[in-house]
Amino acid sequence: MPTTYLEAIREGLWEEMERDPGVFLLGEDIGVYGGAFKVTAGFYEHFGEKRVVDTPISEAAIVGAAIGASLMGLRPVAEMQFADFITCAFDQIVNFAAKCRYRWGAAVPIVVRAPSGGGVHGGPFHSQNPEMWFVRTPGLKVVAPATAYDAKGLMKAAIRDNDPVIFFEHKGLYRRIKENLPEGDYAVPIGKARIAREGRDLSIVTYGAMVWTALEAAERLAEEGASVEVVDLRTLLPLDRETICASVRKTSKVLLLHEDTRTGGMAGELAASITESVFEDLDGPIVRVTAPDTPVPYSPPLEEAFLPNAAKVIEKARWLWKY
Amino acid sequence: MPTTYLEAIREGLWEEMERDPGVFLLGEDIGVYGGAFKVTAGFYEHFGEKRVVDTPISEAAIVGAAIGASLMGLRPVAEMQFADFITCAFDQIVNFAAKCRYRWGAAVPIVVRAPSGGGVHGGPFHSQNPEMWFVRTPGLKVVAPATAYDAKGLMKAAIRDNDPVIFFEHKGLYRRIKENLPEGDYAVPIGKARIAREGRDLSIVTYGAMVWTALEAAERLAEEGASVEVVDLRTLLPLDRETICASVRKTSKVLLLHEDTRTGGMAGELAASITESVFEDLDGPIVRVTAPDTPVPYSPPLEEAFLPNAAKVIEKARWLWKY
Amino acid sequence: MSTTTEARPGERREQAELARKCFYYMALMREVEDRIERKLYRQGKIVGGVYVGRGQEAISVGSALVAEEGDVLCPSHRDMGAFLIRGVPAWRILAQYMGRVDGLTRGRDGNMHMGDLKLNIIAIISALAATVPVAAGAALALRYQGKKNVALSYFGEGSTSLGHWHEGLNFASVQKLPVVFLCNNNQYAYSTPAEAQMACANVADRGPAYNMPAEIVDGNDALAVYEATRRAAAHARGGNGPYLLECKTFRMTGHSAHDAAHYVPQHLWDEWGKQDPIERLEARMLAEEWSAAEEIEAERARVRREVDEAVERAERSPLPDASTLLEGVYENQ
Amino acid sequence: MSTTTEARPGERREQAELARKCFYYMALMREVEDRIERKLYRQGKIVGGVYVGRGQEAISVGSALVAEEGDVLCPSHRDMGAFLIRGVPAWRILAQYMGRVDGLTRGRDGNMHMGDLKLNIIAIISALAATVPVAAGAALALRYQGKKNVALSYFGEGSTSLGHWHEGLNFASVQKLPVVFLCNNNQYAYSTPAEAQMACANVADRGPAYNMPAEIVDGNDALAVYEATRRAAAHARGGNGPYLLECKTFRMTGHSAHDAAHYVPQHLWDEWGKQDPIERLEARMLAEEWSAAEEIEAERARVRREVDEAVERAERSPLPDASTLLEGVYENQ
Ligand SMILES: Cc1ncc(C[n+]2csc(CCOP(=O)(O)OP(=O)(O)O)c2C)c(N)n1
Ligand SMILES: Cc1ncc(C[n+]2csc(CCOP(=O)(O)OP(=O)(O)O)c2C)c(N)n1
Ligand SMILES: [Mg+2]
Ligand SMILES: [Mg+2]
Repeated sequence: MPTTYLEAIREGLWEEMERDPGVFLLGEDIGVYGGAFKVTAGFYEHFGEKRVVDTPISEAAIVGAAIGASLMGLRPVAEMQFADFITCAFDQIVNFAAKCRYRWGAAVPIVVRAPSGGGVHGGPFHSQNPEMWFVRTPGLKVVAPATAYDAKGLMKAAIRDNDPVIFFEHKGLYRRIKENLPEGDYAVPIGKARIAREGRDLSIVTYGAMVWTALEAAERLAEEGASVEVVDLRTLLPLDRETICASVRKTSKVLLLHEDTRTGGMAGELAASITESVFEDLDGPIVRVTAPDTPVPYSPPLEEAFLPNAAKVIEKARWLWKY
Repeated sequence: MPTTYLEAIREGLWEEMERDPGVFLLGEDIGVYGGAFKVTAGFYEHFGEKRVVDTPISEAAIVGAAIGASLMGLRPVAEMQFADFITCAFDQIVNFAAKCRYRWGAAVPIVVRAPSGGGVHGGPFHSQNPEMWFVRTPGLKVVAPATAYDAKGLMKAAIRDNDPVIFFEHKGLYRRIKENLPEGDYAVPIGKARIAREGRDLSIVTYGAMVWTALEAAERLAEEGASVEVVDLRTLLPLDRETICASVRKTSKVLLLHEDTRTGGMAGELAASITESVFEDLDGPIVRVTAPDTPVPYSPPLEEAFLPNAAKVIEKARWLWKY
Repeated sequence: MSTTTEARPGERREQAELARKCFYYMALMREVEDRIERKLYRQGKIVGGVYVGRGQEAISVGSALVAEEGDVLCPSHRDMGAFLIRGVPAWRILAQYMGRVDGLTRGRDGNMHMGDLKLNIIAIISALAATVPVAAGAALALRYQGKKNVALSYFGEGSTSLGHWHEGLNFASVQKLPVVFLCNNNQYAYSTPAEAQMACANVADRGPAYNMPAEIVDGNDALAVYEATRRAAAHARGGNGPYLLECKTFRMTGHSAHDAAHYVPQHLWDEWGKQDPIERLEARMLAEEWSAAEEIEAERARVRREVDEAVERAERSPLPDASTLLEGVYENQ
Repeated sequence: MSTTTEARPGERREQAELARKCFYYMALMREVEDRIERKLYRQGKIVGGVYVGRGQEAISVGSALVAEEGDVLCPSHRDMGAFLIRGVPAWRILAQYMGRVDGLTRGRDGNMHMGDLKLNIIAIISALAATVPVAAGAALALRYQGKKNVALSYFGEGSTSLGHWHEGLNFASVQKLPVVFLCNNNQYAYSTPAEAQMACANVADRGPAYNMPAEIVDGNDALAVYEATRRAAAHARGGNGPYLLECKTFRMTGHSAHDAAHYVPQHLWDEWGKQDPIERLEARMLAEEWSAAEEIEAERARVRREVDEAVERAERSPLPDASTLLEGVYENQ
């Protein structure tokens, strides 16, 4: 039976809670209700209120309490109801959690789950992709799985990791994708990108929901004769610069794709990493396909125009391919 | 009499308050005490408690109240005691202020003053350069003056601007630099970079305190025969891509320099902008000189190693020049 | 402060008049929200989140009727009444929900995330309680500008858990700002009951933390809400600082249109079903002979007609053109 | 709960013992901080911010002496006593201030921004009150792990204005966590007097907002702080939830070493100068005949010697090597 992305996250959480009694969940409406997206449905009944803590609406206290508990040796997984509300816990994450180890050697093994992304008609406050606030903050790890396999495996790795991990799960993927997962325990290492599709002519470097957009574009470009490689970053921090550069060295052309807005987006860091490392291998400009620099609009025609899609990728990729 | 950077900010604030009765200040200890850095010393006595509002320690309320007052037609200037504490007002800035105009057409003409930067032995929480949290947020404007002239002129422009402006003032420059300012009123347009030094062989693109580092490096490289151009961005958002690209077209080589940490820093956005626009003009890799990806350490030998300086710039610039 | 209890000629007429206004706006709000939650949403004509104020109409209606022209309103996501009273036509609210260009945000945002500065209504953002310090700032501006106006800041009991809420109330009380803080305590925040939200029994118990007068009001009695808001607004308008009103009520629906609220025990639905603010006001109007049964029926019919027309008009409003996507992030863009 | 008032043999001896401990640690804290603020800082040997607890020593000392081994301490920037009692040697604190490798943060951070998990001390960050929810989380872990321990969360009155403070207290009270919240109300936050910080007269007035027992304590009486903390900790340890103690005191120095505090009216210096917690305890010890004058003098001399040696040893500690800059951002780095 294929497992959805959402179910994969559930499984990751569930199995880690079974494995390690120090793992516990906290967040708003995650207990009796099972969470806004039902990711934790059934957890409260099985693990009890001690390990599935329904909290007041207090993102700062949720993350702060997770930090405190982690310092005492527990492994808290904190849920933000939507990634957008992570702004309310911002100081706790970027100043407290991120800097403890460097300052006084204290491990903060927390996971902050952040359901992110658009395409669900959520409007400006239920659709954002706020990964760059964290990618620019040393001390954090940031993951953004695209597949059910990686969602489960990265969840396990994140929980076992001894550093704070921001776990971006794309709402649009929750029920949209599924695949057969291996039996038994596995973890996907944090910090390792994945070649989602091999190709020779051009690399698309991306992550999260856009991996599927890239694959769709690659498929259609293949019909035109272009061999497109798709690099799925999986982890945004620490960044797997080697895999990225190896792909660029092979294809000599690179298109950077993300659902987040353009200025200050992940594509910037990627472009800088690439030009400083494999500049001589480049046979064309580095091209970005991203959302434009606006809030995420609510109305369908606007949101559709806002989000990157295969057509936009194909157009730019074709141009670059022929460059 | 030359005016310091700090005095220039004071003058900008003072003159705008004299000009427009709707301009007022709010922040912690800014009234009777005159502010942690004495930027507002004397304001309370002159303008009174109505226009110089001492607040509780509540960064979110400070920015929130500024937003509310601005919606009613006032022009609040909110002070963060240190830029580092802006994390406590994060949601107000990136979700409330930044998105009002796009969502419902409401102008939020606030200025948030954020004393930032290292080299003052402030340690991890009194030294950060958090500009990228805001540069990645559409709807905000972000300025970071390097000179006394620009500090005053950009303060005036920021106060007159009808969009929210985050005003990064570098603590290390407050009393370190001075220059003669013109008599009378002037504003420096937001969104326009400045050529701080003309050159032919190589461009250094930077902003804030690092402009002085770049100029020092350029001066010494000139002795070796390298003609280095220094682009002072002044505004980080919206970014003056034209001036940057024009400089790169001229010199064909570019070094990006900032005091902020490396990954996810401003250099990324610059590298992406440059490679997508003037790739064919590049005669060498884009080189970054930045702080490394750590919190800002306190102890002098560590902080010194952390901060970019002229020697580090020279080394990289020389390599690139000879490339 | 003028008291409201002394009898005087015309008072009965005024009371009747007020009751009829309350009835009209509550019925209108209920009707518009019913269409939204039970028709348009289910028909797929509304694609985003839908949060309604079913059962809580007395709060936004009773309080917003107190607001004077220059007063500033910061309604929460269950306070449609405030918009209607302020003069936002029902069809534009419906257009807002449907993401049409005639919505107050022209399709950029959905549901009650809307405002209009010409009407002195500030749009909330999703992050709960973020508007609370903003309301304080609006009040500060009103005083700064020498106006005798107040700001009305609305939120649910769950929102009082947020740091923004605390900072806003503290700032307003230290600055003695003219704000009326209006809590709808509907006993749930999404699925979370109030006792899992706060250890104190009432939101009003938080008043002393800010040395702020705090009062508990029957939130299903529009006239009681009106009176309490009048007292609170007079207090604030008189320069005496902010005031906290806790309106006890119940959310007679799920958190949002997709939530069946199985977590709410049946007895609460039953008990509070009997406290419906519209039915209660109707009964009172009949008992006090402020209106006749036929008049009330006619009013209901009028409301239904109005909303029929509003829906039709909203549906005629076009979806925004994709070419407008980039407009208005900044002033000159 | 055991009461402390009943007379029993040995009580006098215990009281005397406790007083001597308090005296020693307060004197030690004062001496270390004097060297920091008035010598090392002025000599340029400390280059960063210096915040001391002059006049407030009774609070961290009286309370930390209550803490049992597994209890968790989250001291604020004026609570050096807690570190000393917990077993952090003075020389390492001095090394911390001077940015040396033997400081608790090995030069990565300065002043009281330090912690040691082996001693169950959590390091604050600068952002005020950010540690308050963290302390709640630590308490949650203690309960989770079945330990009968409590967390002590320290902060100043100014920090109660922050959203983090409110969220932390609310969370702790809803969850009935074993936390003692310890406020040092020294009446100023930097230059801001308490009345510009909050509209309520006491921080303890905020207890009811969380249905939390709250008590006002003479913060310049170490034994009173000890007793109150004992009561509060017993309450929390007994599973009855958190407890709020407000210790009234005064900051007998500037906000930090560079601040002359001209904004403090002279009469406050005068009045509070008479309330010095060390002198008060000394007087009590003499009056109760717990110690003789010579013993106290000898203790002072011992403290000075200890601190002389500590300063020397700290100065011998090297500055960190620049090559270590990149170490320890992540586990394996
Ligand atoms: C900061 C933040 N966290 C979480 C949410 C998700 N959320 C939306 S409404 C809601 C419940 C609000 O409860 P309450 O304040 O009592 O208002 P009510 O909906 O009951 O009127 C939640 C948790 C949010 N909007 N903002
Ligand atoms: C969020 C935040 N804002 C501002 C500051 C700057 N600051 C440091 S200490 C201080 C005053 C603190 O007052 P209080 O909480 O009463 O503690 P005290 O220093 O009086 O012991 C301020 C404003 C800060 N550290 N954190
Ligand atoms: Mg509610
Ligand atoms: Mg204080």
